[in-house]
Amino acid sequence: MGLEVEISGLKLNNPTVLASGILGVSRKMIERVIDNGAGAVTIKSISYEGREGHNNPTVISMENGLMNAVGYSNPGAEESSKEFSGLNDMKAPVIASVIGQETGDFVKVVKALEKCGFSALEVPLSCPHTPGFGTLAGQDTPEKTGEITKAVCSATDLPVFVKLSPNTKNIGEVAMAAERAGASGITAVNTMGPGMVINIEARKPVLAFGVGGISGPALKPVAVRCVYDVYESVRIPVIGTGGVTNGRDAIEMIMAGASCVGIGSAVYYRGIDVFRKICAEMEEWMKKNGYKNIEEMVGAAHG
Amino acid sequence: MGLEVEISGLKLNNPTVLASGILGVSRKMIERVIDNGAGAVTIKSISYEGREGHNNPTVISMENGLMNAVGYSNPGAEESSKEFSGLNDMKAPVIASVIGQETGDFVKVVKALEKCGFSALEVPLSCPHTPGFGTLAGQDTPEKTGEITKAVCSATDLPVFVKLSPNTKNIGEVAMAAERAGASGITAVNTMGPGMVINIEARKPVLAFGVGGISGPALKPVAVRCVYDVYESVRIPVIGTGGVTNGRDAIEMIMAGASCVGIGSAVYYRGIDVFRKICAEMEEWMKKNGYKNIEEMVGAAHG
Amino acid sequence: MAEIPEMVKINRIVRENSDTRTFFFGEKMEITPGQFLMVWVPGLGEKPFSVSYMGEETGITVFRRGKFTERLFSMKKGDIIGVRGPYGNGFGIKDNACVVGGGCGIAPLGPLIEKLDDPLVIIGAKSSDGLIFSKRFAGAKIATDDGSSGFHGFTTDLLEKVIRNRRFGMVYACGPEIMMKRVFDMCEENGTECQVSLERYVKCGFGICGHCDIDGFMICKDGPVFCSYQLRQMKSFGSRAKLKSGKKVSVAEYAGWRCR
Amino acid sequence: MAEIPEMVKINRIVRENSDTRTFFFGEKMEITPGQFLMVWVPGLGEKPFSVSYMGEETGITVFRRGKFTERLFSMKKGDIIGVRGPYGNGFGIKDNACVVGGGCGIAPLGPLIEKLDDPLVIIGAKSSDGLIFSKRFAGAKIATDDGSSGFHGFTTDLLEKVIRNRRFGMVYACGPEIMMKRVFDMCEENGTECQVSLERYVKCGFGICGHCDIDGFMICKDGPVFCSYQLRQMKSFGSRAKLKSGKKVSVAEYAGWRCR
Ligand SMILES: Cc1cc2nc3c(=O)[nH]c(=O)nc-3n(C[C@H](O)[C@H](O)[C@H](O)COP(=O)(O)OP(=O)(O)OC[C@H]3O[C@@H](n4cnc5c(N)ncnc54)[C@H](O)[C@@H]3O)c2cc1C
Ligand SMILES: Cc1cc2nc3c(=O)[nH]c(=O)nc-3n(C[C@H](O)[C@H](O)[C@H](O)COP(=O)(O)OP(=O)(O)OC[C@H]3O[C@@H](n4cnc5c(N)ncnc54)[C@H](O)[C@@H]3O)c2cc1C
Ligand SMILES: Cc1cc2nc3c(=O)[nH]c(=O)nc-3n(C[C@H](O)[C@H](O)[C@H](O)COP(=O)(O)O)c2cc1C
Ligand SMILES: Cc1cc2nc3c(=O)[nH]c(=O)nc-3n(C[C@H](O)[C@H](O)[C@H](O)COP(=O)(O)O)c2cc1C
Ligand code: FES
Ligand code: FES
Repeated sequence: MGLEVEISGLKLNNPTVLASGILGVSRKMIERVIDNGAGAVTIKSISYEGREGHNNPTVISMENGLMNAVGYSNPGAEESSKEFSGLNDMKAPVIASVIGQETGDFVKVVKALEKCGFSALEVPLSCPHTPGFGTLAGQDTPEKTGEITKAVCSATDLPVFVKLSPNTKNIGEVAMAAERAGASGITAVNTMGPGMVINIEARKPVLAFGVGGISGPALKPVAVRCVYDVYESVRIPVIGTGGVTNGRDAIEMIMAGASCVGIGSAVYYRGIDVFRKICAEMEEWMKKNGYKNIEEMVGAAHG
Repeated sequence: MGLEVEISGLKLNNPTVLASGILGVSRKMIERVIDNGAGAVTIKSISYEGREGHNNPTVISMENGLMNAVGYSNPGAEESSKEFSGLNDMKAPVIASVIGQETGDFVKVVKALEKCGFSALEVPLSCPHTPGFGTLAGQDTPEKTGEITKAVCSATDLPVFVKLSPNTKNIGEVAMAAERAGASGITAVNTMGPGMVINIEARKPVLAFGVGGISGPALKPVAVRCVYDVYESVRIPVIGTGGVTNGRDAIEMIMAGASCVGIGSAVYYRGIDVFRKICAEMEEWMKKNGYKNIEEMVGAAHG
Repeated sequence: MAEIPEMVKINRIVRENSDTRTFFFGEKMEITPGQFLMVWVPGLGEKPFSVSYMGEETGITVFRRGKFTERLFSMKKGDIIGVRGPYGNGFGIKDNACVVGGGCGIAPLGPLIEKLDDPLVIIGAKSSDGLIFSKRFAGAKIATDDGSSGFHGFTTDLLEKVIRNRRFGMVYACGPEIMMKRVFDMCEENGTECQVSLERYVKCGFGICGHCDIDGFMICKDGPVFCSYQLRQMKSFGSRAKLKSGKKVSVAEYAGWRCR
Repeated sequence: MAEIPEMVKINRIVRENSDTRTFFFGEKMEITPGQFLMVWVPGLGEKPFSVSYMGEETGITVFRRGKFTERLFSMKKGDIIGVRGPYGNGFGIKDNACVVGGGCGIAPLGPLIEKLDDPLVIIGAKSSDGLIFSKRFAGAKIATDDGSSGFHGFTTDLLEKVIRNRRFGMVYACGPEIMMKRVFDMCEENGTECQVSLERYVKCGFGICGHCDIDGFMICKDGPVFCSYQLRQMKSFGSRAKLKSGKKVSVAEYAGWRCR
């Protein structure tokens, strides 16, 4: 029995992938995540110019999920290309996350990160809380998604994963637009909402930006449905992301149609070694239920 | 200090309103809900022809919310007008929930229920899991919402509340369309998603319909944001619905902009006397924090 | 407190009669006699069944009458089915009891009888080969419509004779609704308290959708077991029930639809 | 395990010196010395502050240096502010300890000193009127840059003299990073273990965003207190820190930005 997966040419020891925006801010940190069992890691999203992001509070933990409005803080493409260099040495594939406001911005970042040794690119068109980006900029329509995906795919030889929003009405259509434009895979999904938490004693929303994207357990059922829909719509593989916290969640996501699973908020719930823990739980369940590999479970809930 | 509220001409002893689809299937049952402290009640949605709805399982409870795909089962407008007659005797306002596929269907139901003594009508254009209705029929666009609202408002003298979906991209615009078309108020929101839960041993989605709408705690932050957005967009009052489970939740919803709060899933979490419980908790908090009435809290988190 | 069907293995299947079988699951569950489980067959549906055996194994006793139960009958030891629950309000235990089960209605009464202190048990069926649990409760009085075993007549006829001579602390009954109504009426005349287990179409099972409503009471949450005090407030008891759409029909029509 | 700021009342405010005040909240919290709270001023922002007093009241000691702390200084007894936490990994308790606090860096060391068994305490400041907690820890050795009180020189100069004559089980330090680096280097030469409390820009506070990263360690989760073993792996310790965007600059530039 094995947990290995291959997705768009990337070979992973196991199907757990660190989601973008969680921990992935430095080479040392992603090394540490890999040491803790991640099958692949995604770095925090990089824009061409550096960004300070929104003011604190930027991340809070609710009873059933996290809510964040970090606002894409990042040191910009130049700085990042220095931080993440020589990634070929890493013990697992490293995926760059590339953001921009205009289509050309994405291409500029791709070029700036060209020599780092990333194994793939992820293009989130789905952030719900950063003006100028993602859903707030309409990047989640099939048209815009097609346009940006095409531009990124022309600028690189690496596999390109397009990251979709659970808030988009017809996620299947957006996935199809990405596939047509050359995407190698889909990451589904980014955070949900946005939502808002008000502190009633303070009479104010808690996040400085007012609203934020929801991740963690509260997102899981919506993410599973999105992955299910995407799987029905396209033939390229899916990184199923959203609320995966334990081995059962991972298998649920895989049966919905994911080839591997993104893991973000679970780092908060179960610590940085959550990757190792989830793999152990998956193995145990697979043994008990007679599964030999990941592949035979992918999409098993369909039909 | 008092909990009384007036909303679109309806006088409520307190701001808790039974949400549609929960318990409101018979006259006896809504009497019981009123006896348990509800300030107003909404009956289960009625279509012109009777409907069996989806097969079981239709409702499940997840760790952080409920998921349902009941599919609008109801005995139809004729039967319902018999079940709910002489409502003027009731000790609290009773709101009819009216659904249809075509615009004309709504009007037919309104006419059939005319003599029952309802205090207001609610028009949900927002169900995420019933083909032919709500978001699956595109009733949540500003255009369709305007059209249906206008038709219903022309067919009745009662106040009309239009019930919106948290899944609609620009909920503020839809609310504005409803207001322009003559709505007296907005109910925000219906269930979220849809979502899906897969039983991995069975390799199948649990709900017979596959997907279902999410309610309860998982919905709350999204519902609060929706109410906040609607409050910024229109001047008509809002029934804030989604995940309200205790007094603090109710006040959070009110500070986001709601004039009263819908209560559905909390019946599951805290029993049928949840209305009384929430009112007691609100009173206690208001006393401690120096508030004299509901009105001074409405929209307090804005600006 | 997630309430999602969990898959359990069928440990063994016991034939009670030609159309009735008991299915045992390995799981031990915390159950009060009278409570029910929601049983899920993926891809087909989910329906309520009373717990008929409790202890190390949990059992449900199923009467074959439609496509769902037909599918259950096609299952074998080792197959898995989904279960959530237990749900509802079970029987309250009282001394000096009489227990009346008609047909498959004996199912929820099984674990009750085992908890009661020397109750008088009446088991009835159309004919002797339809009797259920007559071996499990060897001391029970038997009634058959055709007289092929025990008393010749309905369980209610037998009960009528019995309560004429003895004052019970409680009469428990489950069976066709017309039978339960008769038991209730008899008890009311006689001044005896009773508890009966009703059936209505169940959707959520946990008191939220309201579909199982019977005059403001929820079968799934307030019931399925109701006492005399509650039954007195139920105009629909013995007369009307709701179809899947919520349409109210006569109990006879409901029963027919239910067994179509 | 929701982690959302809760509003707490300021119970009292104590002036430590012209630019430093201690704010006490009524709440008693479960805290390990060295842990910090995220303090929220609605509409303005949220920043980390070490717990400087624990027990029936919880206190933070704040040095006025920018608009956030300025706003805190404008607050009065009875005002409410948001607090979440405590966060981070505090000090590990060791016998035979030396504690070195520079300026406001004495804040997290306060509750530590009260837990330690007779430690040698060194408190430093630019000049005598800048000293914090010198009355609270009357037995402490004092160092001032200008010699206006106690030893004339930096805390590190005083420490150097002290460790020449005495072998400590642990040296604890908090203050400007350049001071902590000097302490660490001295301890390394001397073969003494140390623990220091570092500062970096904190966002989430609970180990998810990664922003407080220092060479793969998270200030908010692995720290803010780090031991020699960890410090040895940190190339950036004493040299580089990240701005709000994540841009890495020299610690001096960070400190300047931080106090602008
Ligand atoms: C609380 C309760 C306990 C029950 N306990 C038992 C028991 O121990 N043994 C037993 O054999 N039967 C029991 N039943 C009845 C059982 O749930 C099924 O209704 C019955 O087995 C019909 O199955 P079927 O194969 O005929 O299904 P189908 O042919 O699919 O349906 C036939 C009819 O069954 C009824 N039915 C279907 N679904 C439901 C539902 N979700 N809720 C209620 N009725 C439904 C309807 O009237 C339907 O027309 C119980 C019902 C209730 C409400
Ligand atoms: C673990 C930890 C414990 C701390 N304990 C104390 C303490 O006990 N007493 C004390 O006076 N100060 C403490 N600080 C520093 C404190 O958090 C603030 O950085 C400082 O008070 C600056 O406030 P300001 O009024 O200058 O804010 P501003 O003028 O708004 O900001 C000035 C500078 O403060 C720094 N800063 C702002 N926000 C943060 C943040 N979220 N995380 C880290 N640095 C930030 C930045 O460098 C910024 O440029 C601690 C910091 C950390 C990381
Ligand atoms: C604090 C935080 C920051 C995030 N930042 C990014 C980001 O920069 N880019 C991105 O594509 N997604 C970002 N996300 C979304 C995650 O990558 C992921 O899609 C989402 O959190 C759902 O997965 P989870 O439930 O496992 O957390 C962020 C999420 C969190 C919680
Ligand atoms: C079982 C169930 C059935 C529902 N049926 C309806 C319905 O018929 N019509 C409707 O407008 N909303 C329906 N809803 C949505 C609720 O009215 C409400 O908008 C939603 O559940 C969010 O509120 P809550 O979190 O308090 O449950 C239903 C919700 C549930 C859980
Ligand atoms: S079946 Fe839903 S309330 Fe009983
Ligand atoms: S501040 Fe987010 S990980 Fe430390």
